[in-house]
Amino acid sequence: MRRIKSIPAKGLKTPAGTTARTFILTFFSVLFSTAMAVRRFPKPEFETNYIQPSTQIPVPRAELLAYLDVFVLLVSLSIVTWLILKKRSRLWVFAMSVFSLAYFGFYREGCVCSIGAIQNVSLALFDNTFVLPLSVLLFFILPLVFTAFFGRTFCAAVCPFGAMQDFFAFKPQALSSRLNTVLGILPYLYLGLAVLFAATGTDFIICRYDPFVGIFRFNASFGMFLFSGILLLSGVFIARPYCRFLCPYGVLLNWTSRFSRRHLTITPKECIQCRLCEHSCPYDAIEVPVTSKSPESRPVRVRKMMILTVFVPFIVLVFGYAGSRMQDTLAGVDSRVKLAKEVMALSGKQDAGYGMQDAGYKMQDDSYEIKAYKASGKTESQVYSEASAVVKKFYIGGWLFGGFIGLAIALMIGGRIMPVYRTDYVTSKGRCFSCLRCVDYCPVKS
Amino acid sequence: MPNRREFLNTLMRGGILAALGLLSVSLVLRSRDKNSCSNGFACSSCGKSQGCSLPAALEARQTVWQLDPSKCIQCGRCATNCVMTPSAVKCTHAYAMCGYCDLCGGYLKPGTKTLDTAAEHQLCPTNALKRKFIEDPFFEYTVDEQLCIGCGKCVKGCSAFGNGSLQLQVRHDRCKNCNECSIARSCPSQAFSRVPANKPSLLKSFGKESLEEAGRKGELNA
Amino acid sequence: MKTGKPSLNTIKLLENISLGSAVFAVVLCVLIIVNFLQVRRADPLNSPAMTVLIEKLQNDPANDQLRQEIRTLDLLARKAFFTAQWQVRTGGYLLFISILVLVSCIKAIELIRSKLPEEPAGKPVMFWETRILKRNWLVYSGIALVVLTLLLAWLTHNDLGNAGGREQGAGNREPGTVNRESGSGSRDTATTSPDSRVTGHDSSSSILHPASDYPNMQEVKNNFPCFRGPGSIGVSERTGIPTSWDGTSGKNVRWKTVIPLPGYNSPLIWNDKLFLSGASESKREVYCIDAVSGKILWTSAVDKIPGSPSQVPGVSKETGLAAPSLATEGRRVYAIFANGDLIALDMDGKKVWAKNLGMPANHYGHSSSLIMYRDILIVQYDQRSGPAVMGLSGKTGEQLWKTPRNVKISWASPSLVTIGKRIELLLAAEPCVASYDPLTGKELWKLDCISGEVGPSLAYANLIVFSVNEYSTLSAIRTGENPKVLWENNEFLSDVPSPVANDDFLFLVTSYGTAVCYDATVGTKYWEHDFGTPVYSSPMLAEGKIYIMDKKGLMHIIKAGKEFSQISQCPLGEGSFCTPAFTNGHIFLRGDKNLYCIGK
Amino acid sequence: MKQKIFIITGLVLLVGVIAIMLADLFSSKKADKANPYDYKMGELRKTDITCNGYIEQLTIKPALEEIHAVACGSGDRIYVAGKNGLEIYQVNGKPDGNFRFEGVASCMALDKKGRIFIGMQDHVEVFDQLGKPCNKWKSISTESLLTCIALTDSYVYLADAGKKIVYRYDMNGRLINRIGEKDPQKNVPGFIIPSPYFDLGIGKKGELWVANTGRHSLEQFSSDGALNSAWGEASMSADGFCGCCNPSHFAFLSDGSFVTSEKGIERVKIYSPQGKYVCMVAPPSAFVEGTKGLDLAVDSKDRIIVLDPEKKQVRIFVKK
Repeated sequence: MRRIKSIPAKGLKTPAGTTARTFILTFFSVLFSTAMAVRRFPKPEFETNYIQPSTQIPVPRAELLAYLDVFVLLVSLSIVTWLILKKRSRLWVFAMSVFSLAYFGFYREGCVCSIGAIQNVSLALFDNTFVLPLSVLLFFILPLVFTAFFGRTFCAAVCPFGAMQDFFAFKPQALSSRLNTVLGILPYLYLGLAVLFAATGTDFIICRYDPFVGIFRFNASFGMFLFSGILLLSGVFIARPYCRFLCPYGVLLNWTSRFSRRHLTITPKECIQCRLCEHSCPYDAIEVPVTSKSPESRPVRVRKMMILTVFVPFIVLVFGYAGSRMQDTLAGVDSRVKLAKEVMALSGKQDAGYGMQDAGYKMQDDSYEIKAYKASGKTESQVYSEASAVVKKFYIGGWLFGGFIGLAIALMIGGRIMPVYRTDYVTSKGRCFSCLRCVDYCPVKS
Repeated sequence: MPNRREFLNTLMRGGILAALGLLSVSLVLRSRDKNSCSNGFACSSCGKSQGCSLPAALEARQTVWQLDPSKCIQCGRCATNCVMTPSAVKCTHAYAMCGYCDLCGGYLKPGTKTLDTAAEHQLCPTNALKRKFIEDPFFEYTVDEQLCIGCGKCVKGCSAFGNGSLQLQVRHDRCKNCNECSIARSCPSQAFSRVPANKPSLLKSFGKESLEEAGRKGELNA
Repeated sequence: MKTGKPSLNTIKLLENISLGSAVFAVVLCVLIIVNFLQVRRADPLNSPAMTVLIEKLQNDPANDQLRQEIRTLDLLARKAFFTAQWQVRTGGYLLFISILVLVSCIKAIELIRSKLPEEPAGKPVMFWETRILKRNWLVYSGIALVVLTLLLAWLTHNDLGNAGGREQGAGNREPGTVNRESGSGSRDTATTSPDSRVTGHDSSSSILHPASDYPNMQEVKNNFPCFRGPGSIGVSERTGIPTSWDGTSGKNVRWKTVIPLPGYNSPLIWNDKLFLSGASESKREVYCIDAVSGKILWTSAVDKIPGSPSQVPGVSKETGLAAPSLATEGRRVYAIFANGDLIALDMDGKKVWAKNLGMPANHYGHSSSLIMYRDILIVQYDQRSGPAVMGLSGKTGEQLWKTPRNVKISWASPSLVTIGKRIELLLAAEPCVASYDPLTGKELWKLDCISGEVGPSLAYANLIVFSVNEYSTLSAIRTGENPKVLWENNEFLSDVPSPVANDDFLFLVTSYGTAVCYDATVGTKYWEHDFGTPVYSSPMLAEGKIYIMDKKGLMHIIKAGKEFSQISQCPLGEGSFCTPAFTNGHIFLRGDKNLYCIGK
Repeated sequence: MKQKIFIITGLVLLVGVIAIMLADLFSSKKADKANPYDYKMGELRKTDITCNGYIEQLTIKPALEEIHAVACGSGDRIYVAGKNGLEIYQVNGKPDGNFRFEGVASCMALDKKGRIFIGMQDHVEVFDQLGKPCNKWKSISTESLLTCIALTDSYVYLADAGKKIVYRYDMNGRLINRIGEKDPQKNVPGFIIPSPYFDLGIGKKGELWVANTGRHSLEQFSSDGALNSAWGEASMSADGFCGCCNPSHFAFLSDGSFVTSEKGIERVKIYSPQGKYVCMVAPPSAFVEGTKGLDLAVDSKDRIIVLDPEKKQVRIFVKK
């Protein structure tokens, strides 16, 4: 329950200490720069004993509760990690995922979330007027820290998105390796775009296309529901489609998890090569034993590696260039650039502006953007220079974004040149969500 | 071989953790910096308030969305673009600014001759603005939040013809405080911003304080 | 495992439940979607029926039955609105519950079944083959990504890139940096601001390589595309215009170039190219001159035009054979001559199209200049037989529209002005000032207020059009839906030079050399001043100064203010009939023989 | 086979999701349709341009930071007062002097001797033509907000929007009486001033008129506070006063006709001495939307001087 606090209209103080934490909600002092224009004026003098009601201003969710969320995150991360690494019980992990879905999903309504926190962090890095609450920073950092030690236990049962999709993986199908590879590029693109748009202050696209937030809130636009519906439906056949092929946070977790200290193993002891687990993973994250030698001889591999290494800067540059060419398309998402285009279209309409601006007539059917622009008193060139600053940012951002994608692809290729040798069935440390399905299949118990 | 791999792994892990640590330390330090600059409403006491570009929000760690009525142009998108239905933005009445007029520009349709509560005279599409007789010639207007959809029609009427006491505000008991407000994204006048959670309102007002201030000045002059 | 049968039964039961809830969920989905579509199609709060009823009531306020009807409808509408919301909400909850049931049933089935071990898969995966395959696919998709990106960039480049470029350009451009700040005048920086070059934003060069069919407002304003500047109203927004020079001593003269053939047409400028024409009885030529160096870049002979009459038109000495000024929109340049030859040349002087409009029946010689609206070339052809105004496609010369005019011969030139929301084409000829839609040629309004052999073109500012002619009257016409004459005066009248106006004043120069200033709105005369020399060139208003060139080539520069205040007088050294053209920091003047560039 | 169908279905849906995202993100379509809840103010602001009997003859652009009050002095010189200063213009709009003072002038009047009475929030200051302070009255009350000042030969009338009352002072700042207090016995209904606009004026016969804006009427009082007559009607159409509280300002023509100005639907109009609508001086389209406080003055040639605080201009209208 949220409390509703009232503002004393005529300076009457509300009884102090009615609640443990009393906000002094004086709205009078807010933004008095605007009030300068409003001339002060007393209210009418009533003769009947009418008491002027006070303006009700509801109080937002208490700040302390944000730290409760962090606490719950920490505890559930610990429990889930323990369940995965020590208890090795799929059923308990499942139970925890129900809890996470209930708490982070339906109770906290999907907001604050680690995935979205990427954007807050990147915006805070580039815009020092942006406030990054500590709780949001912790939501970003904690899962990564856990992953660095124990693998992606966050994905297993703490992330409400993962939990939601896990429930709907009714008929998971194994995807071919090339599909997995090609679709695997998507999260890098999503991450790159999300950081680019966040850092330029354009938009938070992860939140804009948050697939489940509408379900968590039981309230969203029709389009958002449709979006969630389609994603969940595809998740019936392609398990956890968002986590595997979209989630930008997954990229970070993937790379962190590769170097994790104690990752989940399929078997607690020695693998008996029974191959029961081979198809148990709905996420195609089990690596088969490789005992045969690579068909490529060592010198060939070394040469390929060398070529790749030499070509990495080139690849990065090519992608960077391609990204920079996208500057207009990318910047077109930004509202400031959109406004500039509209303003330009408008001045184009008054057209090739032969003659002078007229004074007496008013344009009637302006869009609201144009109306607001006119009301703001900004000049045309101000709008343009603002937009061109944004476009410039996107030019640099386009290079970085493209370079990042190029680097990611080069690294992925490099990873597939490296020699491999393993005798056991293991989980792919990067892609494994630690859901423990394979463990259930393993006949070896501790 | 495994040892070397192990070592590399540890090295990389260390690198990642160090990077994360550095990131958080720099961000925390930076925001602590902001904290120590008693920002927000204490801005004037900070001494360098003139050159400061930090928003008032920085004093508080948590922020919420709010719209600045002085920028609002009543485009109606608060009603249509909120992720919530009905919108979390509602008309809020700053009674202290209200003139209690009989002929209320926010309540009555333009051109209405008889000033009464008849349905055909009401501007509000959902009948959410209520009118109550107080005493001749004053009428009190209240907003029924259950019915209000935040369309801003009355706000436009009130600010054009009256004192502007009806204003749109984000109601924080309804607002989900999305990471990026979807109304803010489509707001044509950039009226939405993140404000400190402990000062969640941007209502404008003639204000008692400004009255007091003026009074004090008057005394000084006299 | 322990008891096969009961678990099988349970599975069956669970399967049935899940099937039921799935069907229920689908039905609910359909219902919700239908509800959504319904509300979307007819918003109950905005029903047109209501609007109609209320309008009716306003006309008939005493109708109580109508009033009752409105109230009922209003109640119904609001009920419908909130009911629809309630329906969606309830439906949503039910849907959620049914899906919850579905998921839990399936999970339960999985739980019971999961104890059953699965058969080990057939043959082991071919690790190395898939690995190499993966690698290749990565390479392919990487290449595809780059190609796709470039393709997208290229596809969207034209408009968006243009926009971005213009934004950058416009954003950084101080009112027109048409490149002459630097003496060297490196040509490729013409409109590219230094800033946009730093970012390597090559799309900004799209201004140099025009992509769209016609220029935008800013481009037009930055240039001098026709007689008397943008819109042909005698106003230029260029700045830093010289106020002192001497053509005889060469003081402040940057260059001077002999123009081979004579002509009274005035120069026009696009980026750093200057265009003018000249004609003798046997030859007609268009010249393009480099504004930086003064070199003639190309000369294009206007000949071999089908239908061009062989006889020389009878013209007066004071009109000549090449009186009409040219026009350009930055893609092509257009010229018309006294014998009706009309030609379009590209920016390099190559003929794009040409035609003859028929020898004009005009006893002094045709002198109405051309003007461009977007990519439409507008020709005022007020001759004795069949006077008309026409719009031709700049690209092909094809006639887009032609509007016959019921007027006498006119020597005035058309103007294009923004009035309210529309652009109007204004023409003057006995007996009227008339306005046309430049896109379609439709007549918008006309007002009878002028007579005689109309020579001066119109002036326009602040919604007021000014027309003047010798032996007629000076009229200020308030434009709008119902144009009307605000004030009239016939103390000073002009025969050749056109008037010019700003928001506050109207300036008029008579052909015998008296300059007069009137209040633009009420017509009070503020001052008059006699130069003592006749004036044929039209005055230009720039930077708050009026530039008046008399017939002897002396430029009188006067403050555009309520009091007469002469800033300077600058001799050219030869006679001039032509109107000056402006760029930032420079004036271009055509004398009888030479073309001058004034400025550093 | 079945597996393939599943995979393809899944993939198609997934690709669909991504396509929706991309299309939504990069589409350049107009973000929003028209506002379904639009309050079409433009219609109200439209007036029949033909009933416009006046044209703008002259525009003065004062240099003051804010302008609030205009008055007309001897020789039809125009006085403009605002924040921290006052400027004087000749009849043709030429500057003719200025001086500075501390404070925001909200209203102004000139007496026969040419002294300038300036109302500033809660008190009156008197200056001579050169800006030398002659007198400074005491603050009336902290709640006061003086919005109008008018002079007869021997009295000063002040309109106080804060206290919602009119005061009669003598020339030296001594309060004589208060006018317009609610008094059912004297049939005085009292002033309803819902917004800080409250004007008064001295008619051609020296009678006091006060704008009771909350009632949309102009009321005529005798100097001792008796209500003699009133006229005015609330209406959005041209013949009445719009909004919640209008007319915000008024002045008199030489024949005793009223010139009134309104906010909400910004317009300046003329009413006959009997209160019948005559014609429009300046239609809403002549002003920036949201302009409030169009102070008025009339000179001896019946030119109407309108102070436009939004455009920061003094605009002079003359009969066509």
